[in-house]
Amino acid sequence: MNDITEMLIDSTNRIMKDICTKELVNESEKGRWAADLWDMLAGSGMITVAIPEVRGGNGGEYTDALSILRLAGKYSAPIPLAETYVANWLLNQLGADISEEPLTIALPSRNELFSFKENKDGWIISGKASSVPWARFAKQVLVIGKTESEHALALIKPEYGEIAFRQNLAGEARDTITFESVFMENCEVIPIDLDWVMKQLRYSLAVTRIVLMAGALERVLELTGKYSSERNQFGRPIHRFQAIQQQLALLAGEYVAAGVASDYAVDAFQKGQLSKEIIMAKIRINEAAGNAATLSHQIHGAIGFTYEHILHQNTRRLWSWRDEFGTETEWGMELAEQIMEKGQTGIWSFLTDK
Amino acid sequence: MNDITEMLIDSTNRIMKDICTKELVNESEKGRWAADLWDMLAGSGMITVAIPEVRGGNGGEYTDALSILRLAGKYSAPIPLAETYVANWLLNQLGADISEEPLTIALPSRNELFSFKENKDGWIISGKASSVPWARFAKQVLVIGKTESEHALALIKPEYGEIAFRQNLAGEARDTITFESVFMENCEVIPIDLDWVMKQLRYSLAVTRIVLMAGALERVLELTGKYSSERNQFGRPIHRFQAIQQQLALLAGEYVAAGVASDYAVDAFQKGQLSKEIIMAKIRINEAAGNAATLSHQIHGAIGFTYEHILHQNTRRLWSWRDEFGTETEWGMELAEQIMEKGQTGIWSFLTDK
Amino acid sequence: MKSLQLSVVQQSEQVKALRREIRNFIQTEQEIGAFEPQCDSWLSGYSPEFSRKLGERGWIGMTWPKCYGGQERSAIERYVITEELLAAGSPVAAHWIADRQTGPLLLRFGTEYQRELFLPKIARGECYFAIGLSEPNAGSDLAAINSKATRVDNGWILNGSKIWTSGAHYAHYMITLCRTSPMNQENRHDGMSQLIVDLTAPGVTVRPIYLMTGEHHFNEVIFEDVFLPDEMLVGKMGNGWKQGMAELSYERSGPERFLSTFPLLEELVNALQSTGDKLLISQLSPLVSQLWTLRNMSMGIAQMLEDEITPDVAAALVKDLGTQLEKKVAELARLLVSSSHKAFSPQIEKLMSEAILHSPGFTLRGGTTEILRMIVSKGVIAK
Amino acid sequence: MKSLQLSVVQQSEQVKALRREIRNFIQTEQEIGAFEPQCDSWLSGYSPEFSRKLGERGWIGMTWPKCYGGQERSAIERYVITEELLAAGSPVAAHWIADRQTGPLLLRFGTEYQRELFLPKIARGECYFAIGLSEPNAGSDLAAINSKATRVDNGWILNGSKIWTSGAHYAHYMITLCRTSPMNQENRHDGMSQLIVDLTAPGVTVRPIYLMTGEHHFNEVIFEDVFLPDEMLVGKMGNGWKQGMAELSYERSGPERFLSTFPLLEELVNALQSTGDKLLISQLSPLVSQLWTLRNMSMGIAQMLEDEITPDVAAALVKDLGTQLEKKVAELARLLVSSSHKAFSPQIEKLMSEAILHSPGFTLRGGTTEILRMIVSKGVIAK
Repeated sequence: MNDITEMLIDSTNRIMKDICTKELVNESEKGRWAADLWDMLAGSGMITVAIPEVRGGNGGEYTDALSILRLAGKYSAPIPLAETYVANWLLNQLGADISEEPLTIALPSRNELFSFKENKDGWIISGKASSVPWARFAKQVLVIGKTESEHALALIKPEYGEIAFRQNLAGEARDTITFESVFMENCEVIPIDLDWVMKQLRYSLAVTRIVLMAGALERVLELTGKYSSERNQFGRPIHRFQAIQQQLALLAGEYVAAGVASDYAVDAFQKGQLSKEIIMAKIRINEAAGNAATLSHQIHGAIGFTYEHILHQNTRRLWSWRDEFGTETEWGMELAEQIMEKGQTGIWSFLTDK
Repeated sequence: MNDITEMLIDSTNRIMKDICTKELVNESEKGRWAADLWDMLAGSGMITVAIPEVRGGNGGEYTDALSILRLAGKYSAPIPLAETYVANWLLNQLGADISEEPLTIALPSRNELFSFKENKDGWIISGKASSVPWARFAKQVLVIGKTESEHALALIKPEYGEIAFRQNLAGEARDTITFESVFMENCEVIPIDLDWVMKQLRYSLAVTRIVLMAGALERVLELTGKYSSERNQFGRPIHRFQAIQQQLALLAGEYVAAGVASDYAVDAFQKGQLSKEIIMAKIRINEAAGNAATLSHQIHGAIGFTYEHILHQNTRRLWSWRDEFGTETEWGMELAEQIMEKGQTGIWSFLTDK
Repeated sequence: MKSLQLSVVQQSEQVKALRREIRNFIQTEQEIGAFEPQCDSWLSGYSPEFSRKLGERGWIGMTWPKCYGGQERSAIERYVITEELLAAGSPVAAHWIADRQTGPLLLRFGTEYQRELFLPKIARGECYFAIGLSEPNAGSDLAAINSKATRVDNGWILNGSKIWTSGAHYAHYMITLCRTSPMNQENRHDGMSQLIVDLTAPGVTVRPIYLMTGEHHFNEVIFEDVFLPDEMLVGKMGNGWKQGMAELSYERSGPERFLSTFPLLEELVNALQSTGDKLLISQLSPLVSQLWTLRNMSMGIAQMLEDEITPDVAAALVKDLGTQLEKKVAELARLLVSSSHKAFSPQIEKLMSEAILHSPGFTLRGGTTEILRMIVSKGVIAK
Repeated sequence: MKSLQLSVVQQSEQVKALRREIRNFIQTEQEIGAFEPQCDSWLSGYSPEFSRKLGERGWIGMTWPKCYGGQERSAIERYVITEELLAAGSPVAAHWIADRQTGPLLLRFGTEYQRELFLPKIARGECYFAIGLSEPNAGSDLAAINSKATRVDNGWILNGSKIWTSGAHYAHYMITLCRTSPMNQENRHDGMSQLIVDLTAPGVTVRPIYLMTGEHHFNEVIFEDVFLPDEMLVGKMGNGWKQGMAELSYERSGPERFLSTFPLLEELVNALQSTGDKLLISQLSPLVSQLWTLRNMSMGIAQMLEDEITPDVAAALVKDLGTQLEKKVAELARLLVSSSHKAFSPQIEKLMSEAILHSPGFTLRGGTTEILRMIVSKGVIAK
């Protein structure tokens, strides 16, 4: 880790601790936009990391951005940081302008593409997307679709369409947006290679959930370790009981495994490999998410189950994020495909060869 | 449980304790036939239970026979008691003669039927069957096949064919027998409804493995409970450690669940129902077998892993029997089929309606 | 290991008829929109109307003597009613504790006055009770409670507090375990008694404890100089610990220990069935087989309780295995839903959220997993 | 939680070349029939010829100083050789302990004489060691050992016995933990020393302990008035406990903790691949992902050991998670084999039996699951 990265992490940590409190997260789940948090991060140059300065960004590596995002996961930051990163990175790769404002992405399935029709003054846009993260707070939504002649992506302003408010298990905004032949004068429509863009988005968004979960797992372990040394039962701290020790060890195992899986996924992503490392990391960390939620609640007992306690802010996010951008079964099928395609020399080579 | 049943169980228990010792089982794994054990059981009328006296049997119910068999499982009895029961029950249902001698059954897959060709003096028999329990010690093997005009079963003497000695993980004889156009003068060939017989055999043999495993699980729990109260570490019996207690409780859970599942399967079998109860019991008890083997070895530590200790006689049988006559996956597919066929009113009705 | 033996329960024609009856009732209630199936309905499904309807039909306090409003039905008949209501995810929370625990407790330890006063109202589905055991500093270690009832003329004055009291915000009464003598550190179980507290009495404050889902089922209940008349002492003074433990053991092995997420399973199987994908359904088979086994265990225990045998170890096992199963339903549902390419109903999504968000509670209530396993292992070693 | 942080290991070109080299070697050996892949080959695969061939190529004692016959290679290079050999199920048992534990122990605590005497022979694959820790009444509770070495002129006289000693029937020496002062009940770890015993010396009896599979890997070793010359004391007198613990910690996090059943997985995937059933292969994906993760953890730890950091907690986790994985391979294999309708090779059957029958051993060796978890939880709380 170099000095700049360390500095970034330190200041993000400070911002998160100061602003991204339990109360802010609770408020956000009731529908309030965490404007202060976004503005503070934007003001500190945290939004356009891993975009070169010449392109209007703040420089740095993907690893830097993903370290910041991991902290966002740890503190349950209620902002579309992941989506804004990914959208900007894609826009930058396509040579388009990036943004410091909150962006989000509507990742479509193959048969849910938007339609873009050009007329002389602008574009007529139709389409519907569900589970769009933070759509209600985003300034622009990146959608994928077709013009009359080619595949394209467009940045559209959600307020032009209809937004139905939805939430994931963690109370994070996951809205449905509908555009029914909406005319937009100023709207960027950029031709794309659909397969390439879809792959970029699927893997990049999976990486964001991987690091968000790694962050949340860190908090869960911290909270649980702390609780088990502070809470007394039968006259001694509960971590002195062998049954609690066994559970703590299992929890630590999930944390370390998830952390390592995440680090290797980030390493691959940094090297531009949208590959098996990301798949395996998402599968492993999804599993860690479920196990860690169970274990930490079990150790916390009833208190961790209450609204008052902070634990559930992380556990509910773990339950949500593991389902976002690929469950174990979905990525498992993709891994199986790769094993069948590339694994002719055996699973050992598949695992160890780069 | 009525008095006669209780008496049967008591005397079986006594015979097993006396004769079916650790040494006998070890010897048998090296290839010795447990003649004394068989003769003693035969002498006490234990072989033809659940066959009416008028048909040459010893009377009693299926439940009686299966209680005896459960004890055979507990003591790892190295004899084809299960196969002899099932063969005799089937022969009796078909109106054929039963036997007090060791029998076994070659359960074929659909495309492995034997061929029976009649000529004026007898039958010419061809076919190959693998994993035939105790074939080398059986007086007759029940095989399923085709004559020129119909499906049939036949009782053939294994010594007429070739026997290749094979063993399961528990060292129990599971031989391959091959008949290549072998002429047999005296050979009973009985026409059958193939589907009906196959169903009878598949379910009956599954029930035998269910009760064998229930018996083995009882012994595993007894041994483990005993060990954990006798073995001292850090100055006290190991069952006083919370981690051991947790494992003992899990083991007890597997034992009780397996016992209940087995009892309900036997109850259904007694009522003539070859149905979902048997499927679900085999699935559940297969799972119990694996879990209990792991837990009991974990609690026993290194000693349970040695040839000297008796534990492995049961755990290796549990590992073997769970794979015999249907794994979880195989019966799971059959259960799924039944759910799809009969479960139109929902899974709750499927589970609770008889 | 004979003590771990459970019997095979045979379902009589009478029981089958009763099952048809309750199924018809449930179906009608659903058709008229009286309730929507939900997970964990014995905690979350509060509906006094529904409770009253069950009371009218004689389905609360079913096994109690007729003189107290009961029906003198068998334990298995009560079992059938209970499991059908839970499997359908129907709203039974209001009367749940009064039916399951308070009734049996009062029948065993209560005075004639208390039985006559409370049981008929409970059986009509009109009177609800809460359980007052846990306190802020006495969770798994119940012997550490220190709510205190001081003797006064004609009664007691109660001070202290109870926590995690489900339903205290709608229940009429609470059976409260408290100290009627000062704590003796040598034997902390001594000197406790059970007293019935009218939750509307002066000095009682019920404060909500919101769950992480935002739901309100649990409460903290605070007593400040609450006067309890003599007649409200349950059983013998000083015998409270033993009575409280008996009260707890009534709650261990019922079908609510493995059916909390059943409504999700039902909906999931229906959905998978409509996809025609046998392989997906087959992945449920270990779980279905475990559910079938647990139900058989639980019925066997109900049968034995009727014969006045208390199979403590087996009961603890049902809860331990059952709560694991409840969690697995939710886990497996999400994987199967995501591996099927069909879009699933919003109903499944709803039930899945309920199942996941409630899952931490399954293993906590009625004794944690660790404590249950200690009970079991001691039972096994003692044999 | 910084102490639980492991680094991402990058594979240099040099490492990649080494990997190609060992793979070629293994392939050739298999082709000439020098070995058949087997599960758990680091316990069961005894082949002095194979060990000597590895020694000739510089693949034993790889990280040791050249003056003692080593190659001064990096920990990651050693890691690559080790994991390739294990993944292929090759017979590495003969030299395994000498390479993994004895060498590092002697380098750290041994005398110059001992290093010169033993290390070059070990590195040539010609000298094998056994570990003498456990005793009949000291399993998990190692501090209870009571083998005793009594001081005499120019040496010691050793009496006592060791148990579960793997390879003592073919090893040349054993490093034996014993008491050189009487046991002090106040501090049972005091007064222990490590002495090298020549297993061919008079008074040493090696008795086989057969495994439940009938295999012979473990032994009981009995010492009756065995004379040990002065030069055979390892490290400081009285420092034996600390040294023995260090010796144990070398064995916790290596690839042998999750690759024991890998040959089965390799064969299984090949077989499934030939069926073309993507769905079946996809059921392996959680396991494959876990394996990939564990390997990354284990390599990260190897890297840190090189930098002289001892990540005890992470190492214990690798073993705990790794041995669970080894068992899962066997369990999943049987289910997948039975759900595919293809007949599988006898090779799979053989590997599956090995995996299942050896599985109880996975979690026992090198500290039981409970003890590992205690180490981890203490580590977590201490942070």
